[in-house]
Amino acid sequence: MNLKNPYLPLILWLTTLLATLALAADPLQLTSFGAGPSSAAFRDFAAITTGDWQRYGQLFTGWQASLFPRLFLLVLVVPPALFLLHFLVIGAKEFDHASGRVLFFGLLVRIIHWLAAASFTVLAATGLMIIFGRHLGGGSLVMGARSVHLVAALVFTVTVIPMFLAWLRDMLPMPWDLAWFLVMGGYLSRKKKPVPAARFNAGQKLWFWLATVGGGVMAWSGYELFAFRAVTDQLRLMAILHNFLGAALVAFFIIHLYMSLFAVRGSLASMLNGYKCREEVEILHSRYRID
Amino acid sequence: MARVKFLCDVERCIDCNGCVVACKEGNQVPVGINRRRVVTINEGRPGEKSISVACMHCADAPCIAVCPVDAIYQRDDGIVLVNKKICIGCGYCFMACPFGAPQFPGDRVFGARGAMDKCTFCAGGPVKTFSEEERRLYGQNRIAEGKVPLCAAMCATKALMAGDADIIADIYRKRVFRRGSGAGAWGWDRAYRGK
Amino acid sequence: MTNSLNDIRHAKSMIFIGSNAAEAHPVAMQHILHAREVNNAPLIVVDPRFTKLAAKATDYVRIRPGTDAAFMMGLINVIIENGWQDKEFIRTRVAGFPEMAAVAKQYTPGAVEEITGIPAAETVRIAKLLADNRPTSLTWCMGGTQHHIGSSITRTFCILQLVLGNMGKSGGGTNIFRGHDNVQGATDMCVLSHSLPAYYGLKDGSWKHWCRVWDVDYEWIKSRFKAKKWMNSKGFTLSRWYEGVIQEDKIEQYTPIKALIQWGCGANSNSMFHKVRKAYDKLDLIVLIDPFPTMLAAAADKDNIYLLPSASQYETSGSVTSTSRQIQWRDKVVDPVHGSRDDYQIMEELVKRFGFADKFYKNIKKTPEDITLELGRGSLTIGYNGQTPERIKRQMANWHTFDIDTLQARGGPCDGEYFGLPWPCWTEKHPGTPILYDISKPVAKGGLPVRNRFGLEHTYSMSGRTENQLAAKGVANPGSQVMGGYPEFKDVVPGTNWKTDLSQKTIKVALSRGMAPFGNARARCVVWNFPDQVPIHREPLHSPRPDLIKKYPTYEDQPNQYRVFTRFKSEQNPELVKNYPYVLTTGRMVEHMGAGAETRSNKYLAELKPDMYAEINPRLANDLGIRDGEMVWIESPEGGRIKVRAKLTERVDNKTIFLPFHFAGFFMGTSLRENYPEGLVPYALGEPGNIVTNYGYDIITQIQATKDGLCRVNKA
Amino acid sequence: MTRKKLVTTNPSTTTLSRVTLNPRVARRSFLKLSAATAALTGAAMTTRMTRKATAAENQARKEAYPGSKEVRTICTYCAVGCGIKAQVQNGVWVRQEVAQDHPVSRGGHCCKGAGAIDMVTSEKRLTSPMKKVNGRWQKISWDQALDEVTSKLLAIREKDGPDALHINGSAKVSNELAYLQRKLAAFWGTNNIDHQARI
Repeated sequence: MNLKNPYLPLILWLTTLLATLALAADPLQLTSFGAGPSSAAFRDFAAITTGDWQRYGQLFTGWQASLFPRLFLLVLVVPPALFLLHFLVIGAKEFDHASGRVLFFGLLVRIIHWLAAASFTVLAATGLMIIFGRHLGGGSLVMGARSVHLVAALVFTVTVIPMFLAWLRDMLPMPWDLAWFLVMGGYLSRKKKPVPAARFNAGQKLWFWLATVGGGVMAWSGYELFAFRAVTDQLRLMAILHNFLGAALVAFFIIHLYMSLFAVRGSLASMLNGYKCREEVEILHSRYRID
Repeated sequence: MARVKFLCDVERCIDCNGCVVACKEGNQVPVGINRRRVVTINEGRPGEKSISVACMHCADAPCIAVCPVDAIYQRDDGIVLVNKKICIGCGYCFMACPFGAPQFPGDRVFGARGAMDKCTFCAGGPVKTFSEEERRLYGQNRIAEGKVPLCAAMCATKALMAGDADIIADIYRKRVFRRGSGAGAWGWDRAYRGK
Repeated sequence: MTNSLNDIRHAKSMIFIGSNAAEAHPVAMQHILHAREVNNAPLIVVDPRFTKLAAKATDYVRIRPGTDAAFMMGLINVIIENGWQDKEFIRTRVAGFPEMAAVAKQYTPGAVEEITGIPAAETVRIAKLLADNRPTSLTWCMGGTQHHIGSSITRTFCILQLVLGNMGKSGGGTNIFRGHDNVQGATDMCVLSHSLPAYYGLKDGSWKHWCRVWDVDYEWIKSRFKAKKWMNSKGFTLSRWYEGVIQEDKIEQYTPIKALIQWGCGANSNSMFHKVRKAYDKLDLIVLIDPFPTMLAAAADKDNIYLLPSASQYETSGSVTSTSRQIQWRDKVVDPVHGSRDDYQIMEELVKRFGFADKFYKNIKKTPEDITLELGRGSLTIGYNGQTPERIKRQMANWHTFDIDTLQARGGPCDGEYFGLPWPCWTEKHPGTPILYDISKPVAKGGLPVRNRFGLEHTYSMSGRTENQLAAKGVANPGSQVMGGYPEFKDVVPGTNWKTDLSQKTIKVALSRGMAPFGNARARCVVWNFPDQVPIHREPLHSPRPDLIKKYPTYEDQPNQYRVFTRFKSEQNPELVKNYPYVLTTGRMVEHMGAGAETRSNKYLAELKPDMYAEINPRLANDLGIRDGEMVWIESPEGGRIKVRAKLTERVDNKTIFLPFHFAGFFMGTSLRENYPEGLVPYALGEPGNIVTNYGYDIITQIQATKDGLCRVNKA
Repeated sequence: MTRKKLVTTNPSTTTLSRVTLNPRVARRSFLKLSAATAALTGAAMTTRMTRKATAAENQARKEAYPGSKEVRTICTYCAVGCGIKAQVQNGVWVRQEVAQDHPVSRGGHCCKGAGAIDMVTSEKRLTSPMKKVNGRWQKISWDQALDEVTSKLLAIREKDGPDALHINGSAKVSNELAYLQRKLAAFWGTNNIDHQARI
């Protein structure tokens, strides 16, 4: 249950690069109106029909047409590839189960976690189905995915609130989080050297904040897109936000999956039964006070 | 190959909504869905002008570019159509459209959007031509009959023109010349960009 | 219309006064805009409201409601002062010009500004514009007529065109855009209380003429009336029939009205509709014949009403006369739907049960063609005899052969005919008369002089001058045997004249001589049998300018106007404006028609315009504390009040309230939704604007004055 | 980017026969379309182009509504007198077609006329004669309605005289019916008849 993010700057950099490229390649360039009495009215018509298309419509069109699908593809391909490399070169971290068990997650927290996890998984999966809908042929399958996305969003929105409250205290940023980043959480070495982290390490904290606050933003922007009542320009911005945030969430989701399923042995079990082995806690959560 | 275009002459449009009802009645569009509508600025003041807006069937249509399921396509003659059986009602085309053309019936569960509906240039859709299904999903297929779209055909003042781009551009040019003043046709630079 | 809609394409300038063609006649706009674009013709719009037509105008003149006559006389005065009048036209074809000019002289630009609110310089400028751009096409609609001086106002329009010499010319003319699809035809057929079909009037000779046409005994028809007196006296009108029931004004008839047949006529187009509703409750019997349940069905509360569903006009056939006097054949599309019956069937069933079917249908075997022939046989005054069903139907089948600019067929089966055989169409060979009073063409080819109707000469009481009423020497249609004025034809068949000779020999003789059957006379500027021999301005009955009432007072009260006492002088109260400070005017919107029963039942039209509203200037609204979209009460001096949404717009000025009159289904704040037959409630309901329109009727025609009333406005 | 998509137009639809997006069909119809367009504008070439289009139209119309006929009629809203071509199939008005060769309207309509077909297809039309009984509407037969109405009218005529009836006729019926309305009043024995021209 750990997190590493050497790819974050890379992702951000790639995003900016792609966005620039998409805009540069976009043929929907601003063109000026001709002169004359009718043309004086043209801009007003445009403002009424579609808002400031040149500012937001064009941006949305360009990004939606070429940036977002590529970005999501990148998110789906690059982190797993790097993780594969990491798995092969460095391998999973294993800890001594004989060192004893520490109750790390209470029952309620685990239930909430799994509810959120399930709904989030559905959200991510259906979201990706919509994004890559063309490869599924569209139609009722993807339309169905949209409906499921909607239902899952409701479940997620409900469960994310108690999750946020339950872990808020432990997720507050601490000075040692910086140090954790410097050593990359210790994942780049096979050595079992204690890393500076309390109940949750800096990577987990990042994921938490993204999933809860970011999830809230996703819910809000998603609702706006569902209701479709806002002015067009606002809808466009919502769609852009939803997509970028969605990509980030999916990326972190993948990292989270890797960490819990592969990188740290027993991680999955700990979220099922609530116990972590003592050695793991001492190494990866060295500042956690075991009662 | 030549393409079709819409052109609305702002100096002639009198906001009579003939095009709107012609479209709705002819294609049996449900109430609340506006494939075409008339927009008026400066209402009641000097400078009051109206324009009839629908899908312009753009060259390089933004809606086609953003559609995540490739439900929207363009025919060789420039007509942009949507396949309602593929469309998932995501609404991206509406956000991309410079003319606010795509419309969505809120007829799914929780009032979710159904498949997108928009002006078909009275060219039906991707099902059997003149079939009952085509009429129900998309409306008439007048293009296959060699007829112009209803809105333009029924325009009271011939402000709205539809058809071969070269011919209507010619007619408009003549009008502008006669008036001794005028401008490019509304929306053309954005929709067609010289194509 | 003296000309046609298509003929406006030839106008060099256009003036619309009291007409909102962009909303009321949108398709006519293609010809109007053509003239504006191609001829560079100025499009002048004179209206109290900045209408959608004004949005397309080159010159917009805002006028105070009800003062059109003053503005027109002002224009005429400026034209004469500057010598811009068509002197030759006036010398040869106009009568009473000096008398008229003497009256017009009082309407200086300054006086016009005082009355109308139009700046003096603007009057001069418009006059110059008209003088410089001839011919002018002049159009008016209900904005010109629905005043207590409506008949005077419309005469000033005609006189302006006479002075400018625009009559009988392509691109000129007085072109009244009429409202309903067949209001021209129904007027020609005189569904009117003061005349028999084709404007024959109610005199004995007229009755005898039509009895000959109907092939019934005059004595029998006479016996149908209570007494002969009632046969020759004008009946109640649509605008005041309800007074025959409620008798708030004294009626001059031996019995109150007990029963009403309302056949294809909306209810809420009557002014002071709240009083009309009172009449519904007092009637013994109401028969409503209509495809839709109109406001009458909802407003009548008692068990005295029957609804008979008639088919729409697409489910029956017959001829219709457009505003351009064109007669077209409206062919039956489908059989009557939904268990309705077409109007002819209903008529036949009624007449059968009344017991005079044999007499009524004597000449009528085939419906409707035999009726067309019968009405044509009798309607000689206006030349409805040349339009046989065959000819009209042939034109329908070949309408593509008619030229858009001239409306004349080029080749084909209708070669040379004008579209719709516009009346007068004197014979079955005549092409129709596309432009009235046009002497540039032979009569047989569609030319026409001015009718000689009012004697050969007249001595004006105003000046003591005697004038020959016939056209001057040398002025006649090409090919006329008399080159100059000539009287109407009579005694070709002894004892008859051109309009009573059913053999139509008189007409044929006249045409063979290149002459018009009704003579060749002058157009009158002085109508000596009217209260105002020359039209003058009179302040609206409910005037917002008490200071002007003394100078321009209304007429004396009329004790027996269409069988009812009609107040004029006693109604004009200078104090009224203190309590009712805003001018109330009404009009159309393009999405609805008339009383709106049809259009408000159309889901797409109801979607476009679902709500009744009152247009209020933002400045006035701010003074009254009314915000856009809020409900307001509008109250009339007659006790009518409606609760409507305020629409803030600069279309109206800050002294005027505008109401569309198409809505119904509400009544003074309460919904009548429950009163409609189940499932037949129109999609759009609203307060009838006519609940608050004021008292006031034209001195000649008794048309209601809905355009210049007073009202007050309160936040609801 | 759109060019690419043109090529990848959904393959499942192109396999259908007689599909609009079949480029062959589209091209053929396009040629006819351009002719019809010019006719609409009232440009100089109008009549020539219209005739061409009409010939082509007749051929194509059979395909859209097989066995339908065309009825030429006139709009019932205002006095401009716009032409309407009604397409009728098996006695049902299936489509309002454009009368683009009508000399006055050139196919033009306002919103009311563009929906003229609604006059016949409307759900709000009266379907049966009705009378009000105890404040409620009651459906009755045509015979009952006509019998009751006429006997009541005759009774009023007998008791109060012919002028106790007022008839509000119509500007929305044909000349023939308007004429009959006036004639009815004359035969009934009253001049109390009027119509919308008065207001």
